[in-house]
Amino acid sequence: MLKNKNILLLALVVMFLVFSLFGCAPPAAPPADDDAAAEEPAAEFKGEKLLGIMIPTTGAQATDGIDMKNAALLAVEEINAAGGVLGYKIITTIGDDGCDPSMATAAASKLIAEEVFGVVGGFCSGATLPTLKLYGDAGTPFVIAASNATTLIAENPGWAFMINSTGDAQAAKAVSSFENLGVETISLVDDGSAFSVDLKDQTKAAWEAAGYAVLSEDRIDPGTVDFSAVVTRIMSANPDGVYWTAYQGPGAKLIMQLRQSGYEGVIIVGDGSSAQELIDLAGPDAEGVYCTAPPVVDFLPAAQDFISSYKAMFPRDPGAYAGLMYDATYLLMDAVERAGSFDGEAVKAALAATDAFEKLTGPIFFTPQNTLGRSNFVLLVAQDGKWTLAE
Amino acid sequence: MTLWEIFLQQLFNGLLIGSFYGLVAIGYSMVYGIIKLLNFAHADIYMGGAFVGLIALSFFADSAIGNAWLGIVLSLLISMFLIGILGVLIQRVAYRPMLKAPRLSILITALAVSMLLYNTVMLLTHGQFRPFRTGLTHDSFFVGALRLTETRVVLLVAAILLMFILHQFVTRSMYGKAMRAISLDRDTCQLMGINVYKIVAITFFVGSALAAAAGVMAGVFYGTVHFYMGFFIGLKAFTAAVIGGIGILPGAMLGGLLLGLLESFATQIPFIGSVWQNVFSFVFLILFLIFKPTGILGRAESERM
Amino acid sequence: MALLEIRDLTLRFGGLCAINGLSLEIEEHSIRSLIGPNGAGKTCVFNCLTGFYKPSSGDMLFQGASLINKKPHFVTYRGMARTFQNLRLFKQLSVLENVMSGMHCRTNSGFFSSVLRTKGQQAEEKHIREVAEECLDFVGILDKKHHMAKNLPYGDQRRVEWARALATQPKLLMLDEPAAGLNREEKARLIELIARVRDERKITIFLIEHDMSLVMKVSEKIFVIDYGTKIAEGTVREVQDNPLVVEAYLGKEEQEDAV
Amino acid sequence: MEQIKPKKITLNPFEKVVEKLYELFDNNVLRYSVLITMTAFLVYLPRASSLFTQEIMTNMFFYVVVCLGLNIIVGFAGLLHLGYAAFFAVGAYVTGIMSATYGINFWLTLPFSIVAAIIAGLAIGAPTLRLRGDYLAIVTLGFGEIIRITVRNVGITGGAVGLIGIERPVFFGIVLNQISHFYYMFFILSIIAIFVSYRLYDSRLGRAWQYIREDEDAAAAMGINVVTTRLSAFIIGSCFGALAGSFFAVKMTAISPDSFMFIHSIMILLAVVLGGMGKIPGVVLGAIIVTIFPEISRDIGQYRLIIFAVILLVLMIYRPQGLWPDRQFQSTKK
Repeated sequence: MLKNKNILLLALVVMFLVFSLFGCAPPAAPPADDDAAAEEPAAEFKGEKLLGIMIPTTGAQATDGIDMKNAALLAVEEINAAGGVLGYKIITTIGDDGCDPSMATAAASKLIAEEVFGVVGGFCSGATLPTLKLYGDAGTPFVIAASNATTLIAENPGWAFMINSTGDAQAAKAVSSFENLGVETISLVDDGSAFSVDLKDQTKAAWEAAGYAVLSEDRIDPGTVDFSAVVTRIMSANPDGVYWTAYQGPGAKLIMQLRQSGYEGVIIVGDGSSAQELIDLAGPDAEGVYCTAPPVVDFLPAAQDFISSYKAMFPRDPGAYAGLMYDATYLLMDAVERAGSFDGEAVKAALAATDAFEKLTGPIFFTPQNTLGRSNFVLLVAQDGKWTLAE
Repeated sequence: MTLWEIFLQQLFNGLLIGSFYGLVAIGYSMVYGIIKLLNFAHADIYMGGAFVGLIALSFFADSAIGNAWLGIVLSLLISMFLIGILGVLIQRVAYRPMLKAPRLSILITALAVSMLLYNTVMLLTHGQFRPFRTGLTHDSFFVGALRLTETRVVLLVAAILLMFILHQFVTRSMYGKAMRAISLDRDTCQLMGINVYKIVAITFFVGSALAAAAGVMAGVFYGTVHFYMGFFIGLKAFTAAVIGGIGILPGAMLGGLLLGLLESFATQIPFIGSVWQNVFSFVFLILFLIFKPTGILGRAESERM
Repeated sequence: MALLEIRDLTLRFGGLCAINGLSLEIEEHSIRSLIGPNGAGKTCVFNCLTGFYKPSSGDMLFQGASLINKKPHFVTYRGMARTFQNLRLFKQLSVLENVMSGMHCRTNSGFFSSVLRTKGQQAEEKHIREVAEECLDFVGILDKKHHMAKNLPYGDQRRVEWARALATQPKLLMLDEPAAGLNREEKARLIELIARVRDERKITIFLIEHDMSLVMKVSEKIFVIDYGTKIAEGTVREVQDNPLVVEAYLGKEEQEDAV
Repeated sequence: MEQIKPKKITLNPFEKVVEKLYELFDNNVLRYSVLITMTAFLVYLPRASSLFTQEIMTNMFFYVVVCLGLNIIVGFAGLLHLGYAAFFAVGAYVTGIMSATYGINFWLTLPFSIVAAIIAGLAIGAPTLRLRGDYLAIVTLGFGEIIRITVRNVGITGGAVGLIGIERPVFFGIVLNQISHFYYMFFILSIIAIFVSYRLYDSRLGRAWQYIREDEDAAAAMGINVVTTRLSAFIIGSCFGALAGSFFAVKMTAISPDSFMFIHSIMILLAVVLGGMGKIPGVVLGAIIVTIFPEISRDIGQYRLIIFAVILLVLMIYRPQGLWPDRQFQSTKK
């Protein structure tokens, strides 16, 4: 019996190893997927400088995180091909924040320990939040590509720069869009996540400030089985418009259930649902649904080259935040060039002085709080199974 | 909507979701009754059922059977069969070696099976929602003030029909009798020449098949499936099983319907609303455990103190 | 006054095991046996007495105080200890630790004194250990105190159970089929041990046994039950001659043949 | 009647090594010298290692504390607890609210954190511990979710965003804000946790838990009040978790509901089961494996949980006592 057990233990260990090997070779991943690019530096470079990329590569938000990582890798590759930054070759290292605050602090500490000159990334606001102080203490400039909860502003010791408009800008966009569509009463639905609650609160405040009424507020926790009770509640409030502030999966379900219950008013979804997946999931019910979205590359004339090189390098579509991440990476490099050094203080000052830097998503300049100086939100509408610009 | 219309609508919502809870709860209850195991993997079996149904359905969509309902019924049956087999396999591989082991070990085993199923599906689907296209239209009609769609009515009828068939199976058939006998006294059954392992396997098959049916029906109803879809329904189905009296099959159905109704109406109460929906049902579980752990239909056996 | 008094005890259980209006008395420092055919409800009586089952009606008095609605641990605290028909040792723990469990209800150190290891707690631990070792010595397996319980031979495991019960410092020791699974030699030692427990430790003994020869040798008075009802009571000889007893046992044999 | 024969004990190589270690460490001089060397090494480590290493080590010590806390419930008392992260959240939020919202000194919040854990433990332990163990599993699982949803929905906990700006603690005039400070803090905590665990393990209370774990009825027959003894394990274990949560809160300075998900409960449970439930060195080993393994093999990221699930399954079927071997023969001393 005991012998038998030993064999099984051995089998366990073997399985362990096999799994690790299996895991070590990422399936169908491009060569640039490695943590730190392993190639020898080309002769013309003076040396290498390490760039940190902090995004969720595991967990529920991994899809967006990997899109963003790919965009950053693409930008770095292009920059290196064009001679690097200040004569240095840029290499990258990944910190997986897993969309989880404690994983994010570990990831940030790891990046700081590896002595990165700067960090790009930041997807989930909740995970980005506790890292701001760490980067501030370490004097590491951090360009936040996607996280945009307004709560980040107060926690920022000055080293982080947000190139995605914050929640209040999106709320303003939602309010003006509802107004333009002739809506006078709305219902708000969130999923309880930091970002969606923030957006809901901002929208509610802005909507009521504009003199209109919010008829109901509901929450659909991720994993909730049945929406019909919530849908019935919304139907009984009978608003002109519904604003869903969270992610596409439950959003698609909500849209389908609303339409199936005969709801005919305006439905707008927030930027968390701006992925094509929403339309794919909701099918015909998605037609005519609006979305307050970040500048998705598909609609940016300047981004066609980016999309084709992205697709050439990675076997997937860029996704909603790839453009922002691409810009974030270029912005940081531009700031280094302008600062003339990789020194943290200098780069920070250069970032703050950014004036109308433009790549894909429109001009970037910062407010004194280091947030984007303009609203970059656009209104999309689902037509013929695709998002198209509504304006 | 008038109050009456809201009431009717929520009543129907509650019955429908309640019948899903009931179908899943039956699986918990049957397995618990027969081998006293809280099968954590049951919720993931439900989820797996939805995905198998989705794959089968896409198959039928390609071969263009024509009638949407026919394709759904076929994929429902396929999913029930395959997931039933999966249930038996899980029982054979993971639980059977553990029947004599300490309680804690077998519970952890069940948890491990659950984790395995859940994470496998998560990896395979990249954690994304998948559309469950049925090709059904959702033209609605009114019965009085109640707004219904064909899908909802058919699903409710199907769920109740499945419960009825199960009830007949358990009360009338030889297997059903053996099943109930084993839940009373396993050792004696063994002595009486009942093949206990076989009956346990059949129990797993039936319980898993019902969960798979609920999964496919949920897919048809909600239009999307997701690896996470089993988590809350698992918790709630267990609550339903406890409310009805664990180990008692009509209790599981009753508990499911009751919980579904309670939840639907609770959403309409201002202080509870949708925000507290998931907390609400759980509080019910605790209340039942404090005041009536045997559930509504459970008889108080000669008490062991 | 009798140490233990059972009055009209009834247990309805739905199924097999039931007691029907049972009354009996056990005097201090006596050795009493409860016998009866399989399924007569002997273990049920023990389970009722020790609080594992809740009787439907009737009363049980230990030293004049009722045991109705008392939980097992309280019954033990009051001074009744039991062993189990099939061994119920703490298998993964050492023999000494097993026996130390008996002292739990006689001691009271808690979380803080354990963590801080106060003087009182240390003295108590020492005392627990001494009592446990003394009990192990009494049953004759002190030398095996550091073995894991599951690694002992069956006969020794039985003795660990007795030591564990003795360690609760009972007034009444209830043995559920103590000779089951023992060989002839071990049985002989058991008979001697039972006598010693009564004589040296002044403990009353109440036992259930199947092995008639053992019952005849140790007990002064025997109760016979069948289908939960007392059918006979008296000395060995009286019981042996009782026609009801003969019938109960013979009837049982017929049944066995039929099966 | 089946005659149970004494089993002949054969050990595998790893078990032999550990058995030898056990024998070796019966020697006090050796034991203390090794302990002192190890402590000295761990005390010196932050001076010689990167921030990243310190972060991982801090995380590891933290896991040691929570795993030992859960071990009291699962390992000692044999109760399956699936919502441990909730207790951990209770502590974190009590400290967070008191310190961020009301500006109360961190050290003063600790007793409140314990009181809150006791209340929460009583609220879900008292009704369920009277019943079969399975109920506790599902109730704790539900409780974990409920706490998470509640802190999300309530204003005082900062809702979904969580609490920000939790004050760093001051210790004898030093503001603890460096990672090395927290390294030492959690190092000391884990030593305390190990110490308390050992003391409990070898005490009247600790033995009572183990008796109940081994055989509930026999324990009751030995005069042990099963319900209150179980409840004490549940509550003491919960207090460990709540205290760890309080320290976690000041280390992070920001907490949000996402830090207390079901998966965290599962990882802690996994660590306890992996090393060997109820065995303190085993649990420490489990905590180390669970924290270090994902760091040294980041590539397998998404396969991590599947691998853990398979390990758990195989372990339960073939080696339920965990990786750390049982001691076959106890010390003859004392």
